[in-house]
Amino acid sequence: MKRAYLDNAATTPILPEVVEAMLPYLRDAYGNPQSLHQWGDEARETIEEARGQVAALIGAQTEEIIFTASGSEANNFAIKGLAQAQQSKGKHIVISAIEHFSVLHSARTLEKWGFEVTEVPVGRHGLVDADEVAKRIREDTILVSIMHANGEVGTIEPIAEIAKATKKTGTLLHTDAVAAAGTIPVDVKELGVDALSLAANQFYGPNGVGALWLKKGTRIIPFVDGGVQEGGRRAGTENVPAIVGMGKAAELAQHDMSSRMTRLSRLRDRLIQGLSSTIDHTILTGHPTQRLPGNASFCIQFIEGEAMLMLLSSKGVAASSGSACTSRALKSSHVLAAMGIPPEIAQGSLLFSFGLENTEGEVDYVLEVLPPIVDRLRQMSPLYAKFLKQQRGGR
Amino acid sequence: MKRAYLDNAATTPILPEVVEAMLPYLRDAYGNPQSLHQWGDEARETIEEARGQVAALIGAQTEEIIFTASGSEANNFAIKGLAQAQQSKGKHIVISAIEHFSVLHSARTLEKWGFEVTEVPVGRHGLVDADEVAKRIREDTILVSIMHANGEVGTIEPIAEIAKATKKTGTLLHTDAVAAAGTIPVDVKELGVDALSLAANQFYGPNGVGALWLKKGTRIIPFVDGGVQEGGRRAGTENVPAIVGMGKAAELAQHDMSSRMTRLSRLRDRLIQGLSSTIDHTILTGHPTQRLPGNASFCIQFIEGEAMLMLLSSKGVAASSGSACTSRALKSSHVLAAMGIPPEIAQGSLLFSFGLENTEGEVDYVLEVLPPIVDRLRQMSPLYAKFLKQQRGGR
Amino acid sequence: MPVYSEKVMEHFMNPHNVGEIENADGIGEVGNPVCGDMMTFYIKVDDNRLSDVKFQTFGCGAAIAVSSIVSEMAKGKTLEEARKITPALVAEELEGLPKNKYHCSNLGAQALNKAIDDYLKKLGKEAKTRRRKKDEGA
Amino acid sequence: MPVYSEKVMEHFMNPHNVGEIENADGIGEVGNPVCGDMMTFYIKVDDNRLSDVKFQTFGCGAAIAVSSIVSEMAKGKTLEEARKITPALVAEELEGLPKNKYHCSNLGAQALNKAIDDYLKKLGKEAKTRRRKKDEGA
Ligand SMILES: Cc1ncc(COP(=O)(O)O)c(C=O)c1O
Ligand SMILES: Cc1ncc(COP(=O)(O)O)c(C=O)c1O
Repeated sequence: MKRAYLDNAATTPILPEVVEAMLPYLRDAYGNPQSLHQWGDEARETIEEARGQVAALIGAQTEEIIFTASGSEANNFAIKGLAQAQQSKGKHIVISAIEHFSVLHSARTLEKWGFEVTEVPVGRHGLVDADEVAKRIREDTILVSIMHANGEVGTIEPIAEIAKATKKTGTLLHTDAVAAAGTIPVDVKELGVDALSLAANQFYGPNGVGALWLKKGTRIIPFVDGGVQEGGRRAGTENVPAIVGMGKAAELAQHDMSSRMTRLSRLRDRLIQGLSSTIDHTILTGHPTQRLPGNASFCIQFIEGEAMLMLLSSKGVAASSGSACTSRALKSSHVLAAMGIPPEIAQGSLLFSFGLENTEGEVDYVLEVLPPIVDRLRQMSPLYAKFLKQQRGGR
Repeated sequence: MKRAYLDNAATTPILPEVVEAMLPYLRDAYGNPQSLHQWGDEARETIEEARGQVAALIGAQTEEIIFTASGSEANNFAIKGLAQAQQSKGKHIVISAIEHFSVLHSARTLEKWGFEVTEVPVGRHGLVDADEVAKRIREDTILVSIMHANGEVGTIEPIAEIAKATKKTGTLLHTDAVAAAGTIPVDVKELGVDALSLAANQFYGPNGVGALWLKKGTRIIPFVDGGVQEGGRRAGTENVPAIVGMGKAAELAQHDMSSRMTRLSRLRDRLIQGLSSTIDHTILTGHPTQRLPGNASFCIQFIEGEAMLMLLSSKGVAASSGSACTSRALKSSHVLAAMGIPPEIAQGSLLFSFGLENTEGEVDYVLEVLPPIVDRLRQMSPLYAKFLKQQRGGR
Repeated sequence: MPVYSEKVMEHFMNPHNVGEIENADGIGEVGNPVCGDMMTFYIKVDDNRLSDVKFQTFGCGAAIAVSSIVSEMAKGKTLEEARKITPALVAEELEGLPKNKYHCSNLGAQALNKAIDDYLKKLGKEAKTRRRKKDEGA
Repeated sequence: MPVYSEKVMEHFMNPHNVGEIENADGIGEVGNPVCGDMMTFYIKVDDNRLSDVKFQTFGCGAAIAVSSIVSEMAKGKTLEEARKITPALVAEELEGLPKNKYHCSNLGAQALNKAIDDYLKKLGKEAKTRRRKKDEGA
């Protein structure tokens, strides 16, 4: 059977070069970077090299990178750590309505700790308006966190504009760039932010490693307490192979950025055009142009996402959905809701996310197998039946 | 040059079988366990299998295991999460004076959050007395956390006895078993604890993965907020290869436990005896018998640890030390201090920790190279000169 | 995918009795698309027996499989027997359902019951109408 | 290991001027073992010049290397020149030191200075004694 992995937003495969770079550290070079001997020395030098590679990817200085175990941890660290470090100045933070749960739920935790959180709404394409952010900054606002790109709908946010607003008031700005860094050009200086989260598994590096970039001089309270690793800001034995993998993946991403973007956007556009022209009652979600190169996200009306995923999977195609039934908590995507998409339409959410391994052949394969799947589910759907009746009645 | 890695307490090498088990998940099986397709299914089944292997190692039920990114994270999660979940009942917690920094500093953070922390002192062998713990449990004590074994001095604590004390008052008991689990038999039921931390890099598994075992029904507040991974208790894309590695390492540890213990304690005892008989003014730190099989820790009087490590390293030998000069913060080991070892003696701390790759030949090599190193440093030492003069004067 | 049993997968991949019955004797609609699942059951009753059962479902794999199995279980049963198809029986027949999909088995049984209610209501009305007619004729 | 320069490693592995000078003209002891490092410098002075410098050190690699380089730097210098050996110069001569080891370079310069102080104090005492003797003799 044909197989097409079109779920790179969930996790990207690791590039063979990256695995190769990691292997020695899984095998013979097992030292702990904190140790005072040759094994330790080698491990330490290695992670410092990787730190430089990650810094280079985002135009940062090497010593500003703090490795974490995931994008989620980087976001928890940023939100909780920056808020706690600033709380003598105020207890109000601003986030957008479409943040990843690791930001959103960290903000909820802050609320339990006595902070106040304001959510900025987004437009129907998922865009955060810098003016809307500015309006919500108060005297006691100590932190603004707006994601760089949304992995579910692909929209890229105007971070540099938002930074202008936060600079005026001297408010710290964090951006969750997990879906952006390594995928589109991200430069901390051009963005003008104070803190930025990224994760290797979004750009063909391993799972289990992310980073928080923190502008030099920015105070933060540690999230993982313990030893003195990462300059005393993040405790726990360094995950050397994963860090090496992240470094290598960052280097490759930086080098190949523009060719990758060209490739992925070609695949994305081919799918968007093909799908829109073969399947009726389909909505492209997210911004039509200001979107991640590999993101093709839709709502297919009258049917539900999980059922589509199962039938796609039976054809070897991997995708994802923001429908309620596909989530553990049985809640449909807060991102789609924030964009004003009605819940019954959000149920038909379907996301294809492209990666370096994908081909035009795979796009065409989706365009071949998806329409019959949609037809089949619509044939079963009472909503579709009603719609047809209304239409007939209406004429 | 000969090389001998005798710093397994810092991190153990990964067993080749473990690396082999991980490789497929670094290469082709890159799915995200949360995804609804074949890649995701495979990843999910795999981590559930690993969860079972880790549970089996400590006599737990599969669904009681929550994977984390490190032992430190597991400890942060336990201390902060259990305390927060219980805070309506009281705000007092009890720990020992020799806990790992990830427990100690988590407790410090709790203090900032308005909790009160009491430290139980230890005896000169590093033993925590269950009665001393019992004495410190108050009406408002909601959590006791005493480590299972201390990685620096090797002492194994009487957790089962301590559990009897906490059971009487119905206080939650957490144990940091990072240095114990996978090394000596650890059974959560026999211990009678409510929560237990462990980490793969202490038993020949990879870095970047640990676990918190939480007795069924025990309430905890998540530490890493975000998605619904790990039953909603620990957010972040699962690190599948690392989890697989931890599972495999747990399986091997369980299977080979007693033969490993026999081997390591033989090496340990050979070094302890050899060193004590060839180097004067040497103190064995930790408990003489109730100690980890691979731990041989000493204080060598009149000289300093870092200098010893550097000269050992020049002979290819990797060890560690709790001296002030070897720590980033320039503070000597709080563990040695808590055991009543005077600071100038703690400066001579030297720890050899054995692993499966070590041999008797390596022990003998240490016994060959260490005495001249000690001699040489003592020849330079004003303390030793004074001691000799006093001795001569005294006679 | 959620850990679905083979039976669920079978019924999802090849659901039985999909569709609408024209001039059904009873129709039961439950759920609503806002919550994620919606099922419509159509029944034909002959001699107090479900001679035909069909459904339309908007929802996840479990919802579709549940609809299919409920329609199968119901077909040929008397109304009283059909009333005894409980969510637990549905889940059992499907060889289990993931916890967060239990509500789907509820929906299936509910939709069938609603269709029977609908049939009985109509029957009642008809009976009333007939009685009224009789009364009027009298 | 801490990231030590080659020069530090060289002096640590082969420290110069280790030992005690019997009947030293000046002795300077700084630090204490509780803090982790302790250095004792011994000097021999001829004609206002350090004709010999030796040390004993309890401490880390940096402390030993610092002691060695300070003794080298000092040897042959006049007392005034030797006074100008600052911690910064010591660190420079060692091609840098890790941040958390700067205090070791302080200790080295301090110990040397203390030895010079000690020498001058003794000298002063001797001078006084001599003066006193002269006075007494007068
Ligand atoms: C925008 C964004 N932030 C954070 C995360 C969290 O990453 P992880 O689950 O790997 O911790 C993701 C994951 O896809 C993401 O898309
Ligand atoms: C007893 C104990 N607890 C916790 C830890 C923390 O482990 P990690 O640094 O891998 O997070 C260690 C590490 O050696 C340990 O010995």
